[in-house]
Amino acid sequence: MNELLRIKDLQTRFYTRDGVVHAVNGVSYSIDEGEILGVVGESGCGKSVHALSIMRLIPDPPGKIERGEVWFDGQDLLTVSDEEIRKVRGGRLAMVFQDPMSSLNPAMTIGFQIVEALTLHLGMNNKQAEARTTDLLTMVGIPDAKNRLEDYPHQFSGGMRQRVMIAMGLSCDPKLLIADEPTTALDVTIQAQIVDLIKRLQAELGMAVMWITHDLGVVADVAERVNVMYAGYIVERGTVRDVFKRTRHPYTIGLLGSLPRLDEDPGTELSAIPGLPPDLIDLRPGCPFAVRCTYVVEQCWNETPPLEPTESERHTVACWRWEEIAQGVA
Amino acid sequence: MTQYLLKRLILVIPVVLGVTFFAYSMVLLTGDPASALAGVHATPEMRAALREKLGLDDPLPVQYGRFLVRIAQGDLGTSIISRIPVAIELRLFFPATIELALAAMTIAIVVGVPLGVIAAYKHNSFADLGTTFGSLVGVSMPIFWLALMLLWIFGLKLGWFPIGGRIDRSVDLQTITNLYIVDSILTLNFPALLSSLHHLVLPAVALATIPTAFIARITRSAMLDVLGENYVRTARAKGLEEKSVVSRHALKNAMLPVITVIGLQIGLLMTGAILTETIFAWPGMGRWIVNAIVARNFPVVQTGVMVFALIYVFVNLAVDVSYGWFNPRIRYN
Amino acid sequence: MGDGREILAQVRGLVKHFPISRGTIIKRVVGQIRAVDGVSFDLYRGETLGLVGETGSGKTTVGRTMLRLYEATEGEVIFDGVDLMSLKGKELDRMRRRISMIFQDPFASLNPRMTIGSIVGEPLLVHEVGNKKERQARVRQLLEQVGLNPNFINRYPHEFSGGQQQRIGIARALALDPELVICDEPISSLDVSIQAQIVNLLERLQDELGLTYLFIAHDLSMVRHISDRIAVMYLGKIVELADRDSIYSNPLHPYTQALMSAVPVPDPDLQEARVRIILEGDIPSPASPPEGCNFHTRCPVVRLDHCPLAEPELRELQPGHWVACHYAEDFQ
Amino acid sequence: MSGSLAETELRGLGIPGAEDQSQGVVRSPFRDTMRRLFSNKLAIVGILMLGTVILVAFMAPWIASQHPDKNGIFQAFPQNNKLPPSMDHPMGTDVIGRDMLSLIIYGARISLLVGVFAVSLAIILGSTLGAIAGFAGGTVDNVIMRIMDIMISFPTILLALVIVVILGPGLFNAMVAVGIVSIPAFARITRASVLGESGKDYVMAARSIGAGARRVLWRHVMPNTLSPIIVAASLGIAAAILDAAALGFLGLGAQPPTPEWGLLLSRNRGYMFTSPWMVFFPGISIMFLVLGFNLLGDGLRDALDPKLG
Repeated sequence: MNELLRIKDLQTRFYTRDGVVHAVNGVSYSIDEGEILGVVGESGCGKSVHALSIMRLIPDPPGKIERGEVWFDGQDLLTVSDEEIRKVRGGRLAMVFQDPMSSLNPAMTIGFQIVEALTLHLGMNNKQAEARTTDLLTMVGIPDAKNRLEDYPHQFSGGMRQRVMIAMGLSCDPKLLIADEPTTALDVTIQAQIVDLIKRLQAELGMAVMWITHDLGVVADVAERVNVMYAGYIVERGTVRDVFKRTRHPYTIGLLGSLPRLDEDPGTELSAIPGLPPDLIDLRPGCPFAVRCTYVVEQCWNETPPLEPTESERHTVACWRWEEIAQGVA
Repeated sequence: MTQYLLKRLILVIPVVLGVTFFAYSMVLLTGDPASALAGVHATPEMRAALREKLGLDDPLPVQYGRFLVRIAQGDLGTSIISRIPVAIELRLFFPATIELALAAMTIAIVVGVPLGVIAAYKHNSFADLGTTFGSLVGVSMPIFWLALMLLWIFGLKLGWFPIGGRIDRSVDLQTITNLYIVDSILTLNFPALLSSLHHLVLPAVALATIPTAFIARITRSAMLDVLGENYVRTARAKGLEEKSVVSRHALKNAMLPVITVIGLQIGLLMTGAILTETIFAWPGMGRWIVNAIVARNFPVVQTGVMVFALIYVFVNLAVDVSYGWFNPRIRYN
Repeated sequence: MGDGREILAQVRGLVKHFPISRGTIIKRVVGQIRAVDGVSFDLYRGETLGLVGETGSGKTTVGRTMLRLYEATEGEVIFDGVDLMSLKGKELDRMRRRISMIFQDPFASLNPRMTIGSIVGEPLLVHEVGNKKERQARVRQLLEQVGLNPNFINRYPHEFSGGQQQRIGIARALALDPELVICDEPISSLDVSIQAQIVNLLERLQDELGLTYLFIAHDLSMVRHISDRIAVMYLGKIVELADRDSIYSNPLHPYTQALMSAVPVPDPDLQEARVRIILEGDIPSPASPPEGCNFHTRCPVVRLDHCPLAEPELRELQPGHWVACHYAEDFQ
Repeated sequence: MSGSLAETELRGLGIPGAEDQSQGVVRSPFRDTMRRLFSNKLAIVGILMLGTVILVAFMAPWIASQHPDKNGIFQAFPQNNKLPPSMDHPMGTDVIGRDMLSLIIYGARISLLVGVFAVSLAIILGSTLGAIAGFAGGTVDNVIMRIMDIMISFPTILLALVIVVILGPGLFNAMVAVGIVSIPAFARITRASVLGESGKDYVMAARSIGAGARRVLWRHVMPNTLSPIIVAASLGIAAAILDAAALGFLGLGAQPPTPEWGLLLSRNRGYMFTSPWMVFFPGISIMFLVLGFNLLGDGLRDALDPKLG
C-alpha cells in the first residue's frame, strides 16, 4: 500500500485568556491509500483538533499550529499557500462533521451546497453539477434525490442530513475522507445505517477514511488500524486486533474496562478509570496519564514515554511499563 | 407564504385598534377638546353646544366607533390652528418625513452593515475596537445636539450645506408625490434634484447616526455568532475562498437579527425625526406634531400619533415577512 | 417473575399526549404528539428496570409523568398502593419525598446561582427536615457518600467537571432517602471513563441503601449491565419487556433484535462474527405514528396483510417475558 | 468580550481547558462576573466616566463656583453674559451671565436622578408585568403583551410628549413619562427571560424534589432572570437620560430655572452661531454620561453572559 498521508510531530495550541491549552502535543503517524484508520479518545483528547489542524481549519487566533509537517499527496499542507490548501480542501481531502444539522447552512438548499463544491473543484457548469449532485444523493441513499435538491436542511431528518454531508464530502472524489464523529449525534439504528453506508462507499470508491470517534465499538467495527489518543498524545497505535486484543497501554485497558460488554457476565463491576482527564492548560511534564494510572512508577512523573514498537513493529505504545503489562495481561 | 402573511395581518389588527383607541382617548385625557376648539372667548353655552355637536357626551366606545368610521372615510378632522383639513396637511408633511427617513435608513444600512461585518471578521483588532467604541458613542449622542453641531460646522463655518428647508426657494418644482427627489426625477428637473439632495444631506446624516451605530453593533455581534457556526467551518472545509464564506454563507444567516433591528429602528428614527426636523426647519411630520402638541391642536396630534405608530407596526410586519427570505424554516411552516 | 417479590410501583395504561396548537389569536389544537401511548409495567422493590429507546420513544416522558412533572393524559401510577396521579397538595409532596430523579444534563439541572451545599440541601429545606445544623451535616454526609469532598459545600456548579456535577445531582436525589430513583439518561452526556465511575456509584448506592431504579437510557450495553429487567420502547409504546438475560439471549420483537444487533461491540472478533440487522428508513414522528403496529414501516419481517391493520397487544409469551408483536412466536 | 468567540469555539472542540476547572478559590457567579467586567477595557472606561459624573454630582456644593439659592435659582450676572471659556469660566457663561460649568455640575444631579428614577419605575412596573405574563401564560400573557405592543409602536419621544401633555410639563412629570415609555422594554425582557429560565432543567429538578411554585419562582427562576434586567437597566438609564434631555430641549421637560442639560441647550440654541460653547458643553455632558452607562451596560452584558460576544 502506498502512503497517502504522513503526519510528523504535529503540535497545536490555543492561546486563551486562562492560559495556553496544549491541545495536540507532537503527533506522528501515517495513513495508507484505501485504509480506514480509527482515531479514538474521549472529549478533549485532541482527536478533532488534530484533524482540523491537518485541514488548517483551526480558528487562529486563538489556535496556532506550532510545528509539524502534514505530507499529503506530495505536499506539506502546513507550508503551502492559502490558495493551495483551498484547492485541497473539499477536493482531494474532504471532511464530514459530527452534527449534521449545524454543519449544513440552514439558509441554503442542499443542492446548492453540493453544487458549490463541484463547480469550485471540478469546474463543472451548473447543469453538470446538478446532475452529479443528484447521482451523489442517490448514491448515499436519499430517496427521490432529483426532487430534493431544492430542499433546505431542516426538511431532512438527522440521518438524512448526515447522508447529505457525506454526499458533499464525497462530491469531488477525495483520496482521504476525514469523518469527525459522523454518527455521534444519531440514534443507534440510524448510526448503524451510516456506518454501513460509509463502509460500503469506502469499499466501492477505494478512498482512505480517517474515522474519529469516542465509541470503541464503532472503531472495532470499521477500522483496520487505530490511534488511541489521550491529552493530545497518541498513546497506543496498531491494528484493531492488536489494540483491542493485545492491549498494552493502561489508558486503553481502562477505557475497554469502562465499557460493559455484551459477552461478559453483567454482574461484574466495571473497572472505571479513577480521576478526571488532565487539565490541558497546565499539562505537566511526564506521562499525561500518570495521575490516573494504576501502573504508575517514579519514572512516569518525570519523563514522557515515546511511542515505541511492542511485540510487533506496527503496534506501538507510549508507556514505560508496557512489557510488564504485556506479561501481566497477556 | 400567503397564509403566513394573512396570519401576521390578523395579528396586527388588535394593535392597530389599540393604537387608534389610544390616539382617540388621549385627547380626552388632556382636557376638554371642546374648550380648545371653541377658543378662549367662548361662553359655557357655546362650549356645551359644541360638545353636543361633537358628540362628546356619548359613551366612550360610541365616540370611538364614530371616530373609526370617520377616519375610514378619510376624514381626519380639521386643524384647529390653520383651519385646513388634517388630511391635506398630512399629504404635505408626510412625504417630507418619509424622504428624510428613507435617506437616513439607506445611509445607516450602507454604512452600518459593512462596518459590523469588518469588525466581526477582524475580531479584537483595532478596527473592531474602533467600531465598537464608535458605535457606542453614536448611540449615546443626543441627536438634537449632533444636529446643531453639524449645522454649525458644515452649514455655518464651512458653508457646505444649506442650514434649513427642503429646497432652494429660487428653484421651481412641480410636485406630484411631494417626495422632492422623486418629483424632480419624474419631471426631469435637474436643478431641483441637486438642490433637494443638497438640503437632504445634513438632516439625513444627523438622523442616520444612531441607526448606523445600532446596525453596526448588531451586525457585528450577529456575524461573530455566525462565524463561529459549524456550517461556516463546513464552507471552509469545502475549499471556498474567505470572500464567499463571509459574503455567501455567513452574511445571509447574520442578517436575521439585523433586519429585526432595522425594523425596531423605525421607532427610533421617528423619534429622531421629531427632533431633527425641529432643528433643520424640515417641513415634515415631526415638526408638525410637536407644534401641534404645544398648541394642543388635537386633530393633528391624533393623526400624527396614529400615522407614526402605524408606520412602525407595518414596517415590523414587513420585517417579519422578510424573515421568510432569510430563514427558510419560517417560509415553509 | 413477580413471585415472592414486593411490587413498589405499578404503571397502568399511562398516556401522555402533548397538544400541537396552531392559530394566532385563537389557539386551536391541530394534533397530538403521542409521546407516551399506553404504557404499563411493574417495578419491584430493590430492582433496576431499564427503559430503553431511541429519540421519540417517550422514555423520558414516562419518567417525568410518573413524577407528575408532566400531567398524564390518562393512566395510573400506583406507588405503594396509592395512585400518584390523583394526589394533590400536601399528599403529593409527601409522596414526592419517596421518589426522586437524576437528570441527563448534569450542568443544566443544577441552578448556576446556588452553591452545591444549598442545591443538595434544598430537598431537606423544602420538606422541612431537621434544623439548619442537622441539614448541613446531612449535606456533608451526602457529598461524601457520592465521592465528593464535603469541603466543597460552598462552591458553585460550574467549578466542577461533568462527572462531578452528576455526583451532585445524585446527592440531591438521595437527600430524602427515597425508595425509587428515576435515572433519566444519567450517563449519556459523560465521557466513557466517567460513565463507568457513575454507573459503579449508582450500583454501590443501590446495594447500600436498597434503592429501586428506573434506569432510562439509549445505550443497550450499559442498560444490560445495570438492569435486572429491561423494557424496550418504540414510539410511545413498550414493545418488549423481560428480564435481562432472556431479552439478550432470546429477543422476541424484531425491533429489539435490530436494536441489539446495531450496538457496536468493542471487540473486532465478535463484531465480525455478528449478523447485523440494519433497519431501513427513519423513525416516524410521534405526531403521526403509523397505524396498526407502529413498527411496521421499518420492520424487516413485516406482513403487510396484517401488521398495518391491527395493533399488537403486549402479551406474556413466556413467564415474565412480554412482547408486542403478532408473530413473536416465530422467533422463539 | 475579548476571546469570547475563541472560548465558544474551544468548547465546540471539546477542549477541557476551555472550561474553568481551577478548583483553587471559591468563585461565585457574582465574583466571576466582576472579574470579567474588570478585565474589559471599555467597561472600565465606562465605570470611570460614570464615577466621575457621580462624584461631580455629589461634590457639587464644593466644586462649583456658583451655587443655586434655596429656590434652586442661579444668580444672573447680565454684565458677564456670553463670555467665552476662560480661566474664570472654563465653559464660558450663558445668555444671562451664569457660569456654564456650575450649571453643568448641578445639572449632573438632575440627569442622574432622571435616569435612575425613570428606570426604577420601568423596572417595578415593567418587570412585574413581564413576570406575570411569562408565568401566567394564556390570556393574561396575551393581553399584557398586546398592550406592550401598542405602547412600543409609538416613538418614545412622541409617547413621552403626549404623556407630558396629559400630566402637564415639568421635571417630575417628564421623569414619569420617560419611565412609562420604558415599561414595554422591561416587560418584554423579563417575560422572555422568565420563559427561558422556566424551561430549563434545574427548574424541572426543583419541581421534582417537591419545591412549591413560590419557591421555584423566587429561588430558581427570578435570580436567573436578573442578568438581562441588570443589563437592560444600565442601557435603559442611558436611553432615559437622552429622552428626558430631548423633552427638556422641546420645552416640555424640566422648566427654567432648573439647570437641566437639555433645557440649557435649548435656551442657548438661538446664540449657537455666535457663542457655540453654550450649546457644545451641555450636549457633550449628556453624551459623556450616556456613554458611561452604555459602556457599563455593554460590559455587563458580556460579563454576565460570556457566551455572547
